[in-house]
Amino acid sequence: MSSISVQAEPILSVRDLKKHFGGKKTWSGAVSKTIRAVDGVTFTIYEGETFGLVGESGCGKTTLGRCIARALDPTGGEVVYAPKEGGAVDLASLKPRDLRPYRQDVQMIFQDPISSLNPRMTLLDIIGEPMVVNGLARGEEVKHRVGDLLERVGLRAEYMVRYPHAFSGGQRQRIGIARALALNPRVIVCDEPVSALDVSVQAQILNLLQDLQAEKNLTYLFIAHDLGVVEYLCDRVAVMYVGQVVELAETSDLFARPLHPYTEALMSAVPPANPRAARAPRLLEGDLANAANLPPGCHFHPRCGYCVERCRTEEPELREYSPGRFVRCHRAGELKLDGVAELAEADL
Amino acid sequence: MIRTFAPTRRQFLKLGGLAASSIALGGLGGRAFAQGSQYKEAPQLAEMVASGTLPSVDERLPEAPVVVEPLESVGTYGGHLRTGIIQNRGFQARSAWGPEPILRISRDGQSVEPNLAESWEYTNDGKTFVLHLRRGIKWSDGASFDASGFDFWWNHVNLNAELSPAPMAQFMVQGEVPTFEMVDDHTVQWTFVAPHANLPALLAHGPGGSIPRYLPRHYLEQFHADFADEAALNGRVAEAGFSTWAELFNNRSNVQWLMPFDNPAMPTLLPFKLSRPMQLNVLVADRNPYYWKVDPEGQQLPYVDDIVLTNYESGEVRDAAIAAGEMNWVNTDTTFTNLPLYREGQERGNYSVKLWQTDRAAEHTIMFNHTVKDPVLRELYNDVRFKRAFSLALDRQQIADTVYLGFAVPSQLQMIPGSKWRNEEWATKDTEYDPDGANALLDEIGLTNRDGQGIRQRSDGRPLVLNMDIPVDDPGSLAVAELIIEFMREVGITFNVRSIAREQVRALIDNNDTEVGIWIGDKCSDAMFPHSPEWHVPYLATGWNVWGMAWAQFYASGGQQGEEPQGDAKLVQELFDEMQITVDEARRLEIGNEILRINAENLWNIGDVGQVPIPVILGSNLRNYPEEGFTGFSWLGNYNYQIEQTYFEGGAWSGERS
Amino acid sequence: MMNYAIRRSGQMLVTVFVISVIAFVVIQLPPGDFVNSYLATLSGGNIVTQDAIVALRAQFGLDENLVVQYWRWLTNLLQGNMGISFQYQRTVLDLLAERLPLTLAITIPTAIFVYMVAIPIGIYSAVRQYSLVDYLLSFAGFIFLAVPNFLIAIIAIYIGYRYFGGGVGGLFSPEYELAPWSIGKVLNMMQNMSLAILIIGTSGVAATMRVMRGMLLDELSQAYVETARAKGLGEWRLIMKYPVRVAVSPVLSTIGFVLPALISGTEITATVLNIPTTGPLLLNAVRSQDMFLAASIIFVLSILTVIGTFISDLLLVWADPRIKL
Amino acid sequence: MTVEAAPTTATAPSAVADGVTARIISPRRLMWWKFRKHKLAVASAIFLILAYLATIFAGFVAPYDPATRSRNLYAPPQGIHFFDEIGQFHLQPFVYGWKMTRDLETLSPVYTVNPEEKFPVGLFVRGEPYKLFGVIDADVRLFGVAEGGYFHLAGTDHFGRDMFTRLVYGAQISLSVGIISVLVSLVLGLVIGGISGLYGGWIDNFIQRVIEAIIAIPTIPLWLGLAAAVPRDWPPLYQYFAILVVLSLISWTSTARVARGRFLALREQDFVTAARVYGASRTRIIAKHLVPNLMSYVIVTLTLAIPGIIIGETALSFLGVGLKAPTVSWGVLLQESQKVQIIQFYPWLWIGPAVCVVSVVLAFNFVGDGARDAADPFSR
Repeated sequence: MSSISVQAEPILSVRDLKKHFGGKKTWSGAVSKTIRAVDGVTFTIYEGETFGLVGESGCGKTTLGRCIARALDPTGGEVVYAPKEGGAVDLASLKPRDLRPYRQDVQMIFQDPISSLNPRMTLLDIIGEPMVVNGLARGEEVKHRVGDLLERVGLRAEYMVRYPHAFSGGQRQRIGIARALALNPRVIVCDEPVSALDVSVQAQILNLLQDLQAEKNLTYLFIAHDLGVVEYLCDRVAVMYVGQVVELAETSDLFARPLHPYTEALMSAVPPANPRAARAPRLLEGDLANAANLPPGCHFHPRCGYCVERCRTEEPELREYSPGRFVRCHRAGELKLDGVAELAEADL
Repeated sequence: MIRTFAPTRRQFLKLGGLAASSIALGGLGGRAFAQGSQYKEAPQLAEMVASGTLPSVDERLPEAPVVVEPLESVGTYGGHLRTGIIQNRGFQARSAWGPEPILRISRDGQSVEPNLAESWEYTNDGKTFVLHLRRGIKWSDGASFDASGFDFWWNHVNLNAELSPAPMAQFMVQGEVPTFEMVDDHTVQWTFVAPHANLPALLAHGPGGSIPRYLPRHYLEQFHADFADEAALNGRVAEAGFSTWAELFNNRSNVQWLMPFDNPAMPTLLPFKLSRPMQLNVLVADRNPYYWKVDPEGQQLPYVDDIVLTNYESGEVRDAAIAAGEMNWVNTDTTFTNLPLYREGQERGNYSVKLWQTDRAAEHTIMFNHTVKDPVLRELYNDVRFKRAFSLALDRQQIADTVYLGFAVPSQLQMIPGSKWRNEEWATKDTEYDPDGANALLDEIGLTNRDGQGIRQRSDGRPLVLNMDIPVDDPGSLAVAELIIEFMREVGITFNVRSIAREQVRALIDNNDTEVGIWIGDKCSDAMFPHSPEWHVPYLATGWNVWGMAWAQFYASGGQQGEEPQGDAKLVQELFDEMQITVDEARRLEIGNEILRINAENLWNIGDVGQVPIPVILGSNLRNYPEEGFTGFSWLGNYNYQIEQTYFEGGAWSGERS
Repeated sequence: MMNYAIRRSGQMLVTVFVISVIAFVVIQLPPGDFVNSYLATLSGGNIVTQDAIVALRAQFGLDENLVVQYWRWLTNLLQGNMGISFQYQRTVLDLLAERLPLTLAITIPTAIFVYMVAIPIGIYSAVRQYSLVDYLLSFAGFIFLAVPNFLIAIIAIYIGYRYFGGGVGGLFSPEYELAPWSIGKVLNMMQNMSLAILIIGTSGVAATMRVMRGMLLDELSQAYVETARAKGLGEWRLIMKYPVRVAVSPVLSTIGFVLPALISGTEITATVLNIPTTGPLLLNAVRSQDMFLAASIIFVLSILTVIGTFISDLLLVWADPRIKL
Repeated sequence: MTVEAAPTTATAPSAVADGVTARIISPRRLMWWKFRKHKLAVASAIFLILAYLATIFAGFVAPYDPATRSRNLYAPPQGIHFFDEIGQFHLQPFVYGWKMTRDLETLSPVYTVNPEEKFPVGLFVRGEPYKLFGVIDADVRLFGVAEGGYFHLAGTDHFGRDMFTRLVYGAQISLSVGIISVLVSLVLGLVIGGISGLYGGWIDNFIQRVIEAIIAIPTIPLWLGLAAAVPRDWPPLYQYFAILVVLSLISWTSTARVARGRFLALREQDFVTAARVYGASRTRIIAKHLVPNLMSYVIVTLTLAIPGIIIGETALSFLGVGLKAPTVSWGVLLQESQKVQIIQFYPWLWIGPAVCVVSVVLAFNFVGDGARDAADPFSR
């Protein structure tokens, strides 16, 4: 696990980012229900780090990732990016034309190795198109670069004439990585890049990602629902619940001592690495709250085992519990919650 | 009775004589039967009488019913007449079961006979026209027919601005509306500013056929604002979904622009009455139990039980249905070009195809618009040498061979053979095929400059292009026009044909925007020519007489619109004016000849080929219908052959399917 | 879904209003008006004076400004009064009531026939691509596409009467025309109607079948099918489960047009088969500029289109869950 | 368990060993190789090329001028013979002359073979003069008989015009003018449907409403209005073309609906998101990512639209908006033959054009199938 220096420069600062779906007033006056997929998220990512984002499916982490890469247009908030040449730009509010120069700096890797590659394009086109679009290369130059990239991600250069269907899932994910690298980005939003792969292949892809990070000084926003992968890869982790960050901490701290009951519940759902550690799993009961119709007070309270009256009425703020540690819980600190770190460490 | 016909002046003797002589020809007249028991009726009616739903035949018939002399033999009751019309064309549908006009055209098509009116006379120096109606006729609902219906029609329909935008023009002489008077229950008269010489002919044609539809005042008063209770009428209007009483009246009186006979409740004087309105394209008319004509043996007419009329949206399909043996009596809209189809199906379909003559002097008249807006073309079109050249350039034998199965003769638009105005010389003038002569004439006019493609140039240097507009639903004209394109190319003229919707051609004509027109060269019969010389006199602003539309508009609007004609065009209008008020036969003959002579000289209309017969489909065992005859607009189809006395030998059509 | 339906209904109202304007304007495109066409139907000898023409225009309200005419038509329409037909002198409602049921009785079974036949055939041809059956179906399909319906109808009629002694068009054969209702008459009507459905439907079947085949071929080449196949799903089950649902969506997306297309597009065939649907009526009304009749038919058809599009949008969502509303 | 499955495609030719710089076989060439394997498609393509050549060299291929009328009206096709009536073999094939009489009852022409008249059929025969491409004077025809004879391979029509000639000249219109309008409508449909499906939101909504309104405009009054609006001194072909262009401006709607439906589904796919993230423009996304995934649909639409537009001509002529004489097209020929009499007595008049339309459409279809398979990365 790589460790970053705290002095690293912030590369992306997400401030109060919001993405709402629906909620538009139609001409007939009816207002459709608003879905608050991302509802005021704030965090900072430092250059060179791997920032993890975890949560159940549907908690808004993918939407958040896409807003940051501007695959979606955020409803509100800022994504302040620090370009290489200095200064700061708000990616969230730039018009598409102004956004163009920064597009290449923030790229994405997708979860689904099938749908993320256009079946009707050869690898050359798939990986070469970003270069052509952004005017980085043309003609023979594209072939060269694509060949290099393919070899870098562990594929043979001559595969570039082939179509994606000829490749296995892991190979396709490598192609997806090569495409993301085509523009020499500084930040890559990895949207669950390994969750669709076999376990044995997962490790290879994760290793590749780590190697590339070291080599090219990449910054990753790593979205996952698999805590094991996050623990393995990430420097810091943010836990999301229905569009909000409920806890943010350095990976080791978070896993050692979660402060939010939701984090604890997530961890308990992970099959223990050591089966001997008999521990009653604190499984999550009930469903994820409906983002279109949020419960009052703490959004997590209907599922929380530690819920008190205050949780039902008053919505907690995200507060800095200790330097670099944030939590959104009225009872943070009061509760003694179980982590997994010590168990894992015990096994090592 | 004819006896009441008493011309007051010697000059009207000829006219009277004409009417009198026609009785013998047509076999129409009153004949008293000594005892009522001598009348016989159809079995269905006898059943109804027996069951008490219908009065006896003696009560239904007039005291002296009209006796129709059958064409061949006295018939037997029974059978369905099956016929088909195309696209609800009004006049064909009307002629399907024969109008009973006020007067009628004789079987030979030459003269006018009594019908609903038993006689007529001119009084007051010919300015007053007196009509004596038959007595004892009953409407199909049993009500009596008398002169009060005429009063209703004249005063409350014809002169009612809500029902009639303008009084019927055929009743006007020199633009003036006559005064009407109901003399007694069976006598009406109109007084004109000058003798209306064509009125008997008109009462036997269009107006004579359409007026009777307004006569059943006992039925129609309930829909008329002058008579009906206002509240009740408003209720009826609202219930039927209309917004004005006039709409309701028009609807109930069956006076429809396209579809006649839609209201079975409407009383009629026709041999058949509607038993079911047009449903799914089929309309059925049963025998009228009160029909007022009998045969010499006292059998009430008509002989056949009913008429089944199918409307077809496509002429091709109607003709296929004929060939399939679905019809036994078709005489409208058949085309000679489809003769092979009709004849091939004869045996299978239990019918035979007769070839009848028409009122077409030429199948088509090709008309250059002499009042065209383009000044260069106008000068050209008014040069008779140009039209002669055009005529000479037409290979009429080829038209006959390719379009009319070789069965036509070259012909100008004169009169049909047999007409008293027929002139063989004029009818064939400039009809020989002579492209060299045509070229020489065109050169003589000065159209000598040709472009690279050999197309002659107009005097202003533009290529000479003739544009013709053809209604798209007229394939016959299109076929001829397609050949004209080729004929014109041979003499160095570009001939453009544009086929557009009929209504759009109409709009072009109304704006005098047509250059060259083509239409069927009909109405060239003695029955029509004196009062409707559409092709020979520019008088009709609403016709298809493209050749002098602006002149006609000037004439029809009394100088308000159009363009004042000069020279010969003015002359024929004056001759036509004279014809309308001249009853002297010799003078009428002279006037007609003069009009036709001027036409032959000016070549206003150019005919293609003539004497193309019309196929008439008759069921194999249909009797009392002539083998040879005339059909066409001049006789409103062929109503003068009296469908009421036609019958099926054996009481049913041999082709009837069970 | 409910929300969506409500929202769409609101939009439909706007569309229908726009369409009503278009309908009214479009029929005024050709030069002239009903009075011209009335004169066109007159034969010579019927003299209409210039005064009468002016009076006729006034009687029909044609002398007024187009906006006024439109407004009068629209306000009447909102009260359920579609006006009267100039040429028939009957209420438009009356004419529609006579023709629309038959039109629907022909077109709805035709639409069902088209989909019921075309979709399975399309699926079969795609799955068994380049088999003999696929070739035969392609060939037959293209023959029906390449020969105009009108001609097919005429040939059918010809063969019918020439070799089978059948009737020519219409809903009843002559022997049943005058007969009272009986089982024989009903059968006769159904026989005649099925011929119409068959002829009108053939080109639709051919086209829909080709589209279905093409779309399914696209879908079958998608990676997920390979994946599913690798998992050992039965071939037909696999195909029916997902690719067919996705491939059918473009077919469904045109369902809304099928009804109006059948109604207005078959007027030529209906003409040949002599079935009095609204098609010939509209053609006639437009040609003769029978304003209220034409505009009202167009309006009714457009409402059917709008409803059809709406239904097809709902079906689309059902067929392809990837589509969001 | 396999960690990394080997690539499964065996057909792709392997690249030359020296890595990336090697000349890599272009996908286009690859497609051509695949297309060539599709025998029917190749045959169809050759047929289409010949058909187009025939339209270009119509004057040479057709034995007569399309307007030339012979004395033989409604003459059936003349059979080509190698053996004469006494069974003697002739190396040069010949046709018999016709003897025309009229059936006295129906007045229809009746043709019987006249054994007295034999016209040897030859290739490159001198016939009526014509202008090749409208400029070069020529009189050599591909085939024909010597002067004084006549040869009507596909019979004659009511004016005695050679049907084969008219079919060749008809192809000039049917294979060109109509297809242009098909393409215009396809491109419009894909682009507008693509924008609608890709943008979504109010743009989509607006486009959908516009489509609805356009579809609701009934075509009949529109055609009639157009027919009146087109200047009448234009040559018939221009008038027709103008109307077709306007029609294609209306007929794109159904393509657009389909494209939108597909695009709505496709735009959710990650490869589209990826393209957006690396800054590909909307147009590029439509053209390079979405449309290729609609290949089958595009090909099907094209092959369906071609007979549609040819037949559309017949509907247009029915309304009086179509082509006018003397211009000839397959649609006009089909329209002219829609008569019971022709079906009954002169079937060659409708069978000829119908066979032409069917074979061209089938050929387009097979070429389309071949092209799709060639472009399809999954085909074996």
